[in-house]
Order: sequence, then structure tokens, then C-alpha cells
Amino acid sequence: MSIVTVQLGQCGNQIGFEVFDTLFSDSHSSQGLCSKRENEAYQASCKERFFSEEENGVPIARAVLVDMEPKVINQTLSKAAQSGRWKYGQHAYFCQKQGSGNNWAYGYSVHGPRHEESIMNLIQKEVEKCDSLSGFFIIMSMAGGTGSGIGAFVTQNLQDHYAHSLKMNQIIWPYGTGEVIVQNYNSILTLSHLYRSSDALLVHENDAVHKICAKLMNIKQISFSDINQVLAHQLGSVFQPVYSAEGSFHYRRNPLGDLMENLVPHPEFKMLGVRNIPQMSENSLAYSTFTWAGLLKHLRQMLISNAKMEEGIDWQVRPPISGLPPLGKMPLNKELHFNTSIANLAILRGKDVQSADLEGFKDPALYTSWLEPVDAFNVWKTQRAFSKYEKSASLVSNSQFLVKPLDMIVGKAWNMFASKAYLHQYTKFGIEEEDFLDSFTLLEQVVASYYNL
Amino acid sequence: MTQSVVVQIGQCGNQIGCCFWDLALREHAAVNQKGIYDEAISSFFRNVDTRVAGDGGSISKGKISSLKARAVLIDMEEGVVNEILQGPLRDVFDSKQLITDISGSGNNWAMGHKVFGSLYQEQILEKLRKSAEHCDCLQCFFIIHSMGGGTGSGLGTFLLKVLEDEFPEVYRFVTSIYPSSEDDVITSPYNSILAMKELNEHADCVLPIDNQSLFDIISKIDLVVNSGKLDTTVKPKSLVTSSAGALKKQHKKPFDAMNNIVANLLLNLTSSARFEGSLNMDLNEISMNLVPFPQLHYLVSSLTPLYTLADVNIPPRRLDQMFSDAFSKDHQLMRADPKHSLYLACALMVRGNVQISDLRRNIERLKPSLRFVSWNQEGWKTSLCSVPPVGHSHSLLALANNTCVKPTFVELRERFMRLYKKKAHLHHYLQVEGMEESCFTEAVSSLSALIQEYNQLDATKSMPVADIPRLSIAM
Amino acid sequence: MGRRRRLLVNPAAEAGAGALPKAIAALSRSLPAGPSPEIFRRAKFDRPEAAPALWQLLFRFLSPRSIGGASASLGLEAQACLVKSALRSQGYPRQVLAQLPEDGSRGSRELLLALSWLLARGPVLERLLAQAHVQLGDEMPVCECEAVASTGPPAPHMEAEGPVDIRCVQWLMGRLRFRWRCLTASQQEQCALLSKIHLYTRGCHSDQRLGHLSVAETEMLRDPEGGRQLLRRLEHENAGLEAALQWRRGELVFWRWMDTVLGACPPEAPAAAAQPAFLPRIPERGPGQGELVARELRALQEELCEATERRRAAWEARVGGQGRGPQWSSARQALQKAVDQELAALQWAWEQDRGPARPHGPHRLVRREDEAPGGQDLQAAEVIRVLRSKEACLEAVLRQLQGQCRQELARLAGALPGLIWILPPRR
Amino acid sequence: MLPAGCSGRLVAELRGALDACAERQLQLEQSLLVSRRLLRAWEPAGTLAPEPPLGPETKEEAPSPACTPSPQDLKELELLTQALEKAVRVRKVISKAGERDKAPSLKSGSFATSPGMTASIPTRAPGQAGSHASEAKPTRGVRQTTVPAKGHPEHRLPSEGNRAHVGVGARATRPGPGLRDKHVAPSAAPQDPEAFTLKEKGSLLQLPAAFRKAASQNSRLWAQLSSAQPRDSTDATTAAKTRFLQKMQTASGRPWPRLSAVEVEAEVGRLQEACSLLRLRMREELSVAPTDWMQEYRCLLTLEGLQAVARQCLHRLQELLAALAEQPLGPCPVGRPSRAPPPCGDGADPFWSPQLLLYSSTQELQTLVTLRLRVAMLDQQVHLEKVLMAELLPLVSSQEPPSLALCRAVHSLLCEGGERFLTILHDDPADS
Repeated sequence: MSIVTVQLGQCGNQIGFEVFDTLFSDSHSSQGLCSKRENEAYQASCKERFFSEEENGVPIARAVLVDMEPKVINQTLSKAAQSGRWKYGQHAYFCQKQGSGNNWAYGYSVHGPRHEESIMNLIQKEVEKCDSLSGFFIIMSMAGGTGSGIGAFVTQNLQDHYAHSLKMNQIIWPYGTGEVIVQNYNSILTLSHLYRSSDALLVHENDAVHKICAKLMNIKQISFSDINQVLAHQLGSVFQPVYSAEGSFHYRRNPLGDLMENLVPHPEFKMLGVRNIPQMSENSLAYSTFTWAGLLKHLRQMLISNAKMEEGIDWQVRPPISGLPPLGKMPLNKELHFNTSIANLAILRGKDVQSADLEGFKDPALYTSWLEPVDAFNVWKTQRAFSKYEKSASLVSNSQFLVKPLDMIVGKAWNMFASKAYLHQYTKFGIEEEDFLDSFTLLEQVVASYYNL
Repeated sequence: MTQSVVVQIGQCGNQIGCCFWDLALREHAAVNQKGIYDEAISSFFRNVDTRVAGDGGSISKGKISSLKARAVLIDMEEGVVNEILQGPLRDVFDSKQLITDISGSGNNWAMGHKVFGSLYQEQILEKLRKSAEHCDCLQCFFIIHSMGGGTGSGLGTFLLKVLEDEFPEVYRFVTSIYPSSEDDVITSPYNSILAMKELNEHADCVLPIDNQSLFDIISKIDLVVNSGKLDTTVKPKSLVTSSAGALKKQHKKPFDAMNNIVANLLLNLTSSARFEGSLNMDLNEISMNLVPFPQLHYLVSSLTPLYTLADVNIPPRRLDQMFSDAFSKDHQLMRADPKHSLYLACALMVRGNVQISDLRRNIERLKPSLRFVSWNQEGWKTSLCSVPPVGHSHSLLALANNTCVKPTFVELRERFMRLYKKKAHLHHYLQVEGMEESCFTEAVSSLSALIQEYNQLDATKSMPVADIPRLSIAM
Repeated sequence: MGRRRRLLVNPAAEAGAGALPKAIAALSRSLPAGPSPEIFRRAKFDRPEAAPALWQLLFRFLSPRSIGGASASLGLEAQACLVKSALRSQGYPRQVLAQLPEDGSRGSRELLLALSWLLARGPVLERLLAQAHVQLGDEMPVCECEAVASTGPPAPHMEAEGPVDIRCVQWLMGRLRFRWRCLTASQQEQCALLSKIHLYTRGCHSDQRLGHLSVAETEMLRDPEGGRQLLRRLEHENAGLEAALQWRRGELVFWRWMDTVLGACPPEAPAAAAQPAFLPRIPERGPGQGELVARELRALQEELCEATERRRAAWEARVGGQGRGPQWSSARQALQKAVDQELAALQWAWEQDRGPARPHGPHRLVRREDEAPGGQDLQAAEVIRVLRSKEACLEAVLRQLQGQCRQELARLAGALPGLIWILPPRR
Repeated sequence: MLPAGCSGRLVAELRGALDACAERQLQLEQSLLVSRRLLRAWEPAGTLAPEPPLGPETKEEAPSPACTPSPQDLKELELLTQALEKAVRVRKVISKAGERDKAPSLKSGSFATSPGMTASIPTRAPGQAGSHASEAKPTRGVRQTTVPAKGHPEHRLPSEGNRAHVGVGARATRPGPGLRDKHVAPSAAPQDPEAFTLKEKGSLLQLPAAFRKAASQNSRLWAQLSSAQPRDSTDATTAAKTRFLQKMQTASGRPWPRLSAVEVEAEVGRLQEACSLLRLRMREELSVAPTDWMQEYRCLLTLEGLQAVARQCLHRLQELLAALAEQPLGPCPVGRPSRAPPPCGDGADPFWSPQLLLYSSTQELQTLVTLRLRVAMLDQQVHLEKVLMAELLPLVSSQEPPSLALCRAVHSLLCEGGERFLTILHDDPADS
């Protein structure tokens, strides 16, 4: 089954490119550490999912590029074309002359409706190229105006037009500070709208990825391209093919559906995060060996201590002693910084993957009281190695990890809202105080629900 | 890609404009060495086939044939404009872009605003429409004028209203040169205050610049350069203030160097919209991020570095210095001290070989020394443009919406009141048709209201930052 | 084939000796994996060893999708329990059955009676055969009644769970929504593939009516091993069908025999005296459902009453002053007649669905682009039309139920001071 | 926490529904697997992923899928036909060779009985122009063998996607284990080479004779079985059955029940549908404003009529409920609740019937299938809604004060289909 990607805005388009490039290079790499035949099946499965028919042998990404100004799209298209390995569809992009100016309202209420038909037509064309459509990736930042505003608009439209297809928004969570001043407004508007129309929000935090680049990848002067590559790697580690079941040799056909069914069935808990291990620069890799036990031990501690990377994990954090009754509204000072999960999905790739022991993730203490590990934890495996790592593991979690950042954003936006700062920029384009209040209400609820797991 | 039209009004406006076009041409020539007319160039220039008569000769693609500035030049005297038309830039303009008179406004805002305003309204509109027709997505008008004189101040602010009515969706960015206290124009306080009211009401963003600060900056550079200290490290012609071959004339024409700084400001302001970068910033993002309340649209700017070292591979230390300088009192294009006032919002527009990590490091470093309003503690907007200014490896333009503009306004009001109490020179104004005393009182109360808004914000400076109670979820 | 044909009974010999064994043998053979005739004989004498086989057989008769793997794994006790419950809800009269031990230790005669009761009541045998039918064409049911009904027997993991949090219910509900969506996506793909296969094999089928091959047929050509298996299964089915026909011809003698079996049973004690330890429960659509429908109907009646009153008043006001001549009276009669007819048709719409008028059951999919008026063949467009109206109906029902809940909860919210309920925005 | 009884019921209902869905999905995936496998080899440019290897490794490469999703209908058919023709030729070659030489590769006889296998491979020989579509390109990465065939200078016959080489003509092959699946047991299908004739014109592909025979016998038997039914209804057998049933009833010592629970259910279901139909009709009637008095009168009559019908329905329902009340109820056995089928063709035609369902385009088929699923889903939703209402509403209203978390969850489940949720705020934020 195929996934159609919609890349929106500068951020969405830059990341989209890296994602496709990562998927392509990985599936065509010779480092898969598996038989040729298996590698071909892996390749074919990846291709069915993310690339469509070849034109002169060059696969075409199942993607639609949308931006309101042409610079980034031009750059992205030509970068893909120059790679010579894959490219974007010749007419699969839409751009205008003038961006949304960091104004969510402009993207959502002006650009969105104005270009609805063109954008939906492009998506429709891409959908028609799929024998079978599983769903959509919508890659967007939530801080800006185009990605966030049009992204929310497009997601809503996809929900109306393709009700059965799955919609996963890849959300780029802005740095805590310093990108866009109205980012908190734009973020709450984006998140609240997506909560109504999307099935899952896979959140990528710029701050976290930035740290990975600095600490794990050892990059001195970190560029957006570095950040995007890490992010693409994380996405690839989740969505490259895996076997459909233990002992099966068929690749999972609808990973998006399986993932969602396992992680986001509850309407109040739609936010997902990815952690993966190992991640390091090429140089260090040569000197490293890994065992499954070691990787999974780290990954588990990353999960429960809410660490975004394997360095600087707080090993003091322990799951609460199970059996204690949850006491209603007490979670803030719950076990020190213990990150409660609702559900987790582990994805293991590489050598001897059958031998990996995942019992540590089946501890009920890791999870909210109302779900049993049997419902809350799943594993996907394949012995085909991912990227340059002989063994690697990723964990997609629906957990409390985002509560604090979300709470911060809502709080800051609320402060600004209370002083009515910048509101005139939004009301100018039809987003009224009432809409803000709706968004605040919904997100406060989400925060509270996650707190009270 | 969008386009912008520069409207330069009055003597000051035209002189700065002239500098701007000179630098803009140089910049594009340096970046675009193939001589292909591209989108970046198109934002300020039309490509015209001169063999075709009339306006039909626009070329949208291919080789550069003949570039025409997207500009409208207005002056009620002929001197400066004529100079331009005889100078090296004459090919960039054509007569259809000009509006001149011979009488001058006599340093009288009312003449410029009321008399020439109504007299030239149709003509100005026609030229503006024409220039807009040549754009496929007109995004912004840059208005360059001075506040103290008659034409720039009076007709310039008249023009704002015209633009607002005619092109409501196009941004109006105004570069206003404020008179220094020792200004030789005696009526400049009147003109400035009358103009301020119009700026308050009809501009999207105002970049206030005062002559005194520019002069101070130039003097400081001269001092450094001539002291010989930097002789070995300063790259020739690397000064921001240098225009080709003009270096030696600096002492004779200090205005050239000063105008150059303003022109550079405009170039850097638009660079991220024109050129590629990993974090773009379009013009519409400026007002979106920096103007929290409609009236508070005065942005104090600073530009660093003003010269560059010969070695392009600067160590981070130097890079960090660039960020520090941008916040120092000495580098502001207006006499103001942002560091000791309250920030409402701040934009850092970086050009050249600088990465997001450099930007973040410096924000983290500088943040503790800066005060931000309680509801915008992280009021930073940033952009990264990969194309550096000519001759530099990198540069930074900082735009601050800061209460530090207030003293200038207060001082202006004081000077105005000193004159107004004596009713000095008032009759020059009141004899102009449509001009009444109420114009003065309204203008001054408009300014007072603005000052009051800044006062209120300043008052919060000393208050502890407390979170406003949030919506309370009952579960 | 010929070998099978020889087995067909000569009708003339029907009444002769050995007719009963023959009939029972036919019955046994017609049942897929049916019990041996010997079991029937032993059951007559209530021999305990015959009981397990009969429980299993009854279970297959009574569980909707017994062919599936899930039910096969069920223990005998669970099967027996389900059989009791199902028989009870179908109105099986004998209470002795309910008291039988579920371990299969005795009661074979009772079970034989129950089996016969089912056979006598309707075409269970045929239904069972149809369920096991070897699919040659690409068959597609045009309605959903079977799928919905086949929720199937309890799965083994269904042992009582402890109390759960309502969020867990929400979680499961959400999973269900996702499963339906994935199912829809897979179905879409399946349609695309089927359609392609049909297109590519156009003109390859000897049957002009079909024109193209089905998946099973195509596979037979591509995969001889699979084809051989298919053929074997088909032949097996044919044997079963022949046996069923044979049973039909000879079953009279079986019923006569059953009379004697019944006669051999001791009469049941009066119902009150032997109240069983527990009776299998009545399935869900029983009283609860009935009450719901009654409530719906009452609400409808009220609405109708109100609407009628309003219309009547309007009507009276309009015609109040006008005279009513003979012309009016005839027009009125005509109108009355028309309305009566219309309402009768409406009533028929829900009463007739016992009949075959509504498309139902599996059909062989055939791709035919030329819109030839195809006799008794069903057109997709027609099915779509029926489904759409069904969909509209169900949507209305769902909306109405949700509206009812909304009112209920709004009432509740009104009773809680100091709180504001902010509903999700309606889209 | 919900009370145990309620928990058990709801979880059982939902798990039941989930399992049913999963089972459907599984069946669907299996049939998808078959269809994909069938299509993979012959689609010129399938985007389908080849299944990972099941058989042993060989040097061959799996067919790398090239892509042209739009099936050029006629061209595809033509290609298929050509492939079939070729298959027949190949078969003849093999069977002749097989007579001479019992070499394993030839003895396999695979082609003799399964031309479809090769038929399913499009052969787009680069050298062959004309009849081939211009966009035709050789299937890349497919090991191809050359078949000398009369009339066609050179056909390239790709071996089947997965398994071993099938050497034909000049090129001999080793018998791979994969050949096993190509054997056809002689006993199962009589080896009548002519059974597979491919008419030169009209491209009619015949299924094996044994199969055709069995299939036609099958449909004949079904027809007999179906037609025998009504005729039976008058004869002695029916009488005997009726007698048996009566006897059983009397022997049970219990009164003849008016209706069984199942029948009551079906009837209640019908009445429910009646209710929704009546409601629809009423809305329809009220939505149009009458333009003249005739219409107005007609509308009035209709409404009165509807009222009467609704009254009848209600009356009937009350009878049913009364009848049901007489029957004793027992405790619910452990396990998932079973559901009666919705009142669709209840017992109308229980047998398999060879009726055809004609569709004209992929899209039409998809619409149909989606609708069918949608109806099933809605039906389930309605059912679940009722169960949830029955279990949760009393729970919420009986609590004093009600748990707000429960209220919210119940609202989401009952009023929003579980997809959206409400927020409950304290009136005054300063309170908390």
C-alpha cells in the first residue's frame, strides 16, 4: 500500500526531500546485510510505498510539494533532479509568489481556500497513481504560516475527501525560542485544528534533534540540512519495510494503519514521538559494536526518563512500583520525571533480530493503568539492516513526553493572548478571539488528559 | 517571487534612493555573474528591451538587457533628481518614473501635504499604477523620506494615504530620517510631528533613523580607519559605507556615507526575501512578527559589521562580536539604547556563512542581558540568507521593536511644544488651504497617545513576570 | 464421477429394506465431515459415546461461520453451551436438553432429537453445504447480513476480564474505527486487482455469460497444484450435493424412524417441576432492543401527531369558507386511494424483506462494460442504489440515537453548576 | 473504573467486533495475496511488490517491477493472448520432446497442463514491433528464455517470477525444486493435450476438461437442490416433518410458543426498520410546502396514514414484547454476545446460487464494496451505540455527583462516535 506525502512550506519541503533521499538511499544501499533477494523485496516494498512509476528508470516520489513562494520548491525540485537517483513528479508542485508571512490565519483562511482546488487536484492525481492508498504524510512545521496554516487546511480537506485514508502529520515542533515570534499562536492553532482532522501527529522537536546533531553526530556548526537528515533518518527507521509478523517473510503491507491502530485509537491522545538508537557519526561508527540487549536497555531508559538521545540518560528514573492506586490529579510530582506511556511500538532492524528480548517493554508499570501491555506494546522486526547500522532500534511512543513542551506553548500563547498582542494580525484574516479560545480549550484538555494518565 | 517598488521623495529620499540603487546593482552583479535576469533581480528591477518603444519591452526571462529600477522619484525641486539623471545611474531610471516641480515646499509640511498633494495626486497615482503593472506580485512599497523638510515629510506622508487607499494589500515600509536637534530647518519639529500622525495611521512599518546617529557612526569608523590600527586587517573597500571610488571623498561629503548606511539597511532588510537561505524571511513576516499592536510599528535598526576583516574565515569569536555589536548603543541607527529599554520583539536577519547553531548560541548568550515584555519573553524572529553582502562574509541586521524609540519622540514633542506655545511660524502653515490649528493639536495628541503606550509598556518593566491564570480544566 | 453416480439410489428401492440406513448414510455423507451412520443408530439407544459427535454437529449447524478456524478450537463444553443457548433462542421445545451435561457424557438421544428438529424446521443442511461451497467465481455478497451475523462464537481468550477504565473502552472503539478503515482500503485494492484480472482475461472463458476468468480459474491455469486441489474440493462438494439429493429422496423413512425414537423417550416432566439450573440467555436483540424500538416508535408517533395537528389546522383554515361540492368528494376519494396505495407500498418495503426481492447473498462478479440489459443478472448500479438507501437509513438511526444521548447528557450538564461544557465544534 | 458487569459486556462486544474485523482483514489479505501474485507476473509494469522469497535462492532475479499503471485494455489483452498462444506452442514442443526424452526438465510436463502459468507473462520482445504498444518495454531484470516458434521469429519467454529456470528448446535447464509446483498429478486431470487448445481466433482459453465437467456438474446439482425444495413442500415428507415437530412440541408438555426469541428479534428488527422508514417519509412530507389545496390535503392524508401505520407497528411491538416476557430469562453464559442478523433476506435464499453481479468499471466496483462495508460498519455502530447507551447512560445519571472524566468519555463515545471530545472548564479560572 502506498503513502502520499504532502510537503508544505519551507520546512516541510526541505524535510520531505531528505526523507525521500534517505528512504531511497537506504533501500538501494548494499549495506543491508541480507541476501540479494531479500534486499530486492525490501526495495520493492519501499518503492511501492513511497515511489511511483519510473520515468526512464528514475523513480518518482509519491509527493506533492506545496509552498506559497517559489524559492524553496525550486531548490527542492532541482536538488532531487540533480541526485539523478529519484525525482519529484514533473507537475507535482504548487507554489505562489507570496508566502503567508508567518501568519497562520493567512495560510489557513486566505491561501488555503484560494488554492484549495489546485492543491487537492494535485493530491488527487498522486492518489490515482496508487493501486492502493494507505494514507498521507503531511510534513509541516507548526510555527510558520504556510506549513502550519495551509497544512491544517489541507489536512482538513483530506479528512473530508479521503475519510477512509489515514492521515499522519509530521509536525516540526519549533525551537523553544528564536524562530518565529508568533510561533506559539501558530502552534496552538495548528495543533488544535489537527487534533480535529488528523489521525496522528508525529512530532519532531527541533531542540531535541539539534542536540542529537551536536552531541551524537558531533557536528560543530549545525545547519538545517543536518537537522533534517537526522529527522529523515528517524522517519525512515520507522517506515521502511518490516516483516508482517514474527517468522513471516512477507513485508507488512499497511504499516501506517498498523501503527495507528496500535498507538492512537484514543481521540485525546494523538501525539507521537520517535526515539532511535544508535545514532552517531560515520567516524565513531567504525569503532562501535552493539548488542541487542544493550541497545534495548538504553532505549527503554530513554523512554522512561524521557531522554531524546542515548547520551545523558538519567539512569535514576525507575518505573513506579506497580500496584499503587493512581490518585487522580497528582501526576506533576509523580515519580521523578517518569515518563508514562500509553502505548509503544518498537521497530528493530538488523542482524540476529530474532534474538532481541523485549520483555523490558512489557512491564505494566511503564504504561497507564488503563491499558494492558498486551494492548499497549507492539514490535516490528526485520533482519535487514537500516542505513549504516548493523543493528538499530526505534521506538514510536504515545507518552507524556510532549506534555511539558505543549504546556509551555499553551502557556506562552495564553500570556500573549491575555495581552491581546498580535491578535489584530489574525482577525485581519478572519481568525477571531473565539477561535483562539476554542484552540486553548482543546489543548488545555489534551494537556490535562496526558497529565492524568 | 514578489516585487517591491521604492518611492523616494524629497531631497533626502532621493539621495538615499540613489545610493540604494547603486548598491543594489552592485549586489546583484556580484551574485548573478551570468547576467541572467532571475527572480532575485526581478524583485527590484525590470528587464527592459530598450529597442522597443514605450513600456512594452519588459522581458521576463533570459539575458539581462537593460535594467530599470522599480522606483518612483518625487521631488518638488529639480536639483537632486536632475543630478541623478545626469549621473552614472541615469540608465536605471526613465522620465516616466519622475515627478518634479520647480517651486519646492519651503520646508513646509502643509505645502507638501495639502498643496502638492492635491495638485499631484493624479499624476502620482498614475506613476504608481504603472509601476505596479510591471510587477506580477507587488508586495511592498518602500517609502524613503525625511521628516523635517516639506516635500519628503508633507508629500511623503500624503502618499502613504494614497497608497493605502489604492493598494490596501501592499505593505508600506517607511524609512524616515528624523532631524537632529541641531537641525538647520527651524520648522522641522512642526513638520515631524505632523508627519508622525500620518505615519502612525497609515504605515505598516517605520524604520526611524536619525541623522545624528548616522553621523556618529561615520565618525567612529573614520576614527578607527584613520587611526591606522586596523590598517593591516581591514580589507580595502570593505566598509559598508564605501561606494566605489568614493572612499577618498568621505570627508567632503559625509552625507554620502550616511546615505550608504541607510541604503545597506534596505538591502539587508530585503535580502532574505530575494536570495536563497535555509531560513527565509519574507517582507510580510517583518510586520507580522515585530508589530504586536497596530500603532507600535516603529523598528529601531542596527547594522553590523560596518567593516570586515581581510580574513574571510573569521573565528567564532568575531562572529559573536557581530551579534554583541548589534545590541550596543553605538550601532543603532537611531539614538537609542535598546539594551536598557524594553523589547517587544526582535528580529535578527543574518546573511552569509552562518548556521542555525551560531544563531542559537548567540541568542542564548545575549538573552540574559536583554529585557523582553512579559508576554513575549522569547520574542525572537530569525532568518538565514546564504548570500552575504558584497565584500563581506556575513552580516547582521537587527530590528528591534523597543521602547527605546520613546525618548526621541518625547524630545521631538518638546521641541514642537516650545515652538507651538509661541505660535512661531504658525501662519506659514495656516495660510495653506485646508490647514487648521486643529491639525496641530490632533497631531500632537496622536504622538502623545503613542508615547503613552510606550510609557505603559515601560511601566511593566519593573513588575515581576507573572503568568496569567489559564483556563481551568475540570477533567 | 461415474463411481459416484452409481451410488445414487434407485427410487423404486426406496421403500424396501435398508432404506433407513441408506437415508442416514446419505445424510451423513452430505454433511461435511458428518458423523458416521453408526452414531445415529447408537443415539437412538441413547448411548453416551454418540453424544460428543452430535454436540459437534449441532454446533456446526448453529454457529454461523463454523467453518472458520476459530470455532474449531473451541472445547466441547463451550460448544455445548452455545448449542443450548442457540436452540433455546430458536424456540426448541424440550427442556431436557438444557439439563444435559456439557461434557458430552450422555444424552445422545436428546441430541438426535434436537438435530432432527433442526432438520425438520428448515434447510439447514443446504445452508451448511452452501457455506462450505467451493468458490469458483469471484463471489461477493451484495448485502452485509451474513458478515454482521457472523460475530461468531466466543473466542477462547474471552474469559472474564476485570473492571476496566472507560478510556480502555474508548481505546478499543478507536481501534475498531481504524480496522474498518484499513479494511476499506484493502477492499478497494482488492477491487482494483479483481477488476484488472477480469480485464486481462477478457474473452478467455468458455461461458459466454461470464466472458472472463475469475481469480480461482486464473490461478488454476497458473498454478496446477492449486488447480488440482480446487478440483478435488469441487468433486468433494459434488459428492456432498449428490448425497444431499439422495437424502431428500429418502428422508421420509428417516422421519418415520424419528417418530419411533421420539416415542421411546419418556415424556418430559411438567416445566415448572424441572426448572433447569440455568437457562441459556436470550440474545441481545431481545427485550432491551424491543424497548428501544418502542421508544423510537412512540417518539415518532408524537412527532407525527403534532405535525398532523398543525397541518389539519392549516387545512381547516384554508377550506373553511369554501363549499365542498360533489366534485370535491370524488377528488378526495381519489386522493385517499392514492395515499393508501403509497402507504401500502411503504409498509411492504419492510414486510417483504423476508422475500427475495432485495438483492441478497453471494453473487459472481462479472465485469461487463457494455450495458446489455442482463435478464435476471444483478447490476452493480442497482445494488449501489439499495445500499445507499440502507446507508441513509442507518445514518438517520445513528444520528437519532446520538441526538438522544446528547439531550440526556445536556440535561446532566445543566444540573452541574460552576462548570462550562465546551462541545467539540461541529463540522 | 467501570463496574465489572458493564466492563465485561462492553469489552466483550468490542473485542468481538475487533476480531470479526480482523478475520475479514485476514481473509481479504489472503485473497489479495493470490491476486497480486497472479497479476505480478503478467502486468507489464506492475508497481506491486514481489513477495519475499519463499523458495530457495537461485541466481535469478525477481522481476523488478516497472511501472505503467494504466492498463491499456486492449493491448494487455492482446499481450496475454500472445502469451497464451506461445504457451501452447511451448507445450507442444515440450510434450513432443517429453516423448523422446525423459529428461527431468521436460518430464515435468508443467507446460502441458498449465499454459496459464506462462500465459500470465507479457512478452514484449524489443525486436517485435507492430502489434506491441509503443510504450512497451522489456521487463527488466527478468530472466528470459528464447522460444523458437513458427510465425514469430523470436519470442522471449520470461520464466515465472520466482522459481527455477525453465529451459526450452535450445537451452536446457536443471530442474529446480520449484518445479515441484508445476507438476500436475496425472490422476487429477486427464492429460488430454487438446483440452488446452487455444482457438486461433477469438482467443478462447479452455479450462481443463475435468474441471469444466466438475464445475458444470456442481451447478447442476445446486440447481437440483434448489428446485427440489418447493416441490417437496406438498409431499409426504413435509407432512412427516410437520408431524414430527408437532409431536415434539406436545411431548415437551409445554404450550406451543407463539414465537421463538429469534423470530421475535427478527420481527423487532423489522419494526425498527419500519420506524426509520416512516420517519424518513415523514421528513420528506414535511420538507415540501404544498402549493395547492390538493397537495395540502394529500399531505394531511399521508400524515394521518403514517400515524395509523406507526400505531399498528407499536401495537405489534407491544404484542411481541408481551410474548417475550412470558419466556423465562436466564443468566448470560460467559462469552461474547451473539448477534442476530439484521433483517436482510432472512432465510430467503440460503443456498449458494449462481447469480451474476455485473459491474462496468473498477470505480463502480469500489463504490459498491465501500458502500457495503459502510453499511456493515454503520450497522455495527448502531448496535454498539445501543449497547453503550444501555450500559453507560444509567451509570452516568446514577452517580452523584457524576465523575466528570466519565461524563466526558461517555459524551465522546455516545455523541461523537468516539472521534471527538468535549472539555469541561471551571466557570471561573481564579477558583482553582
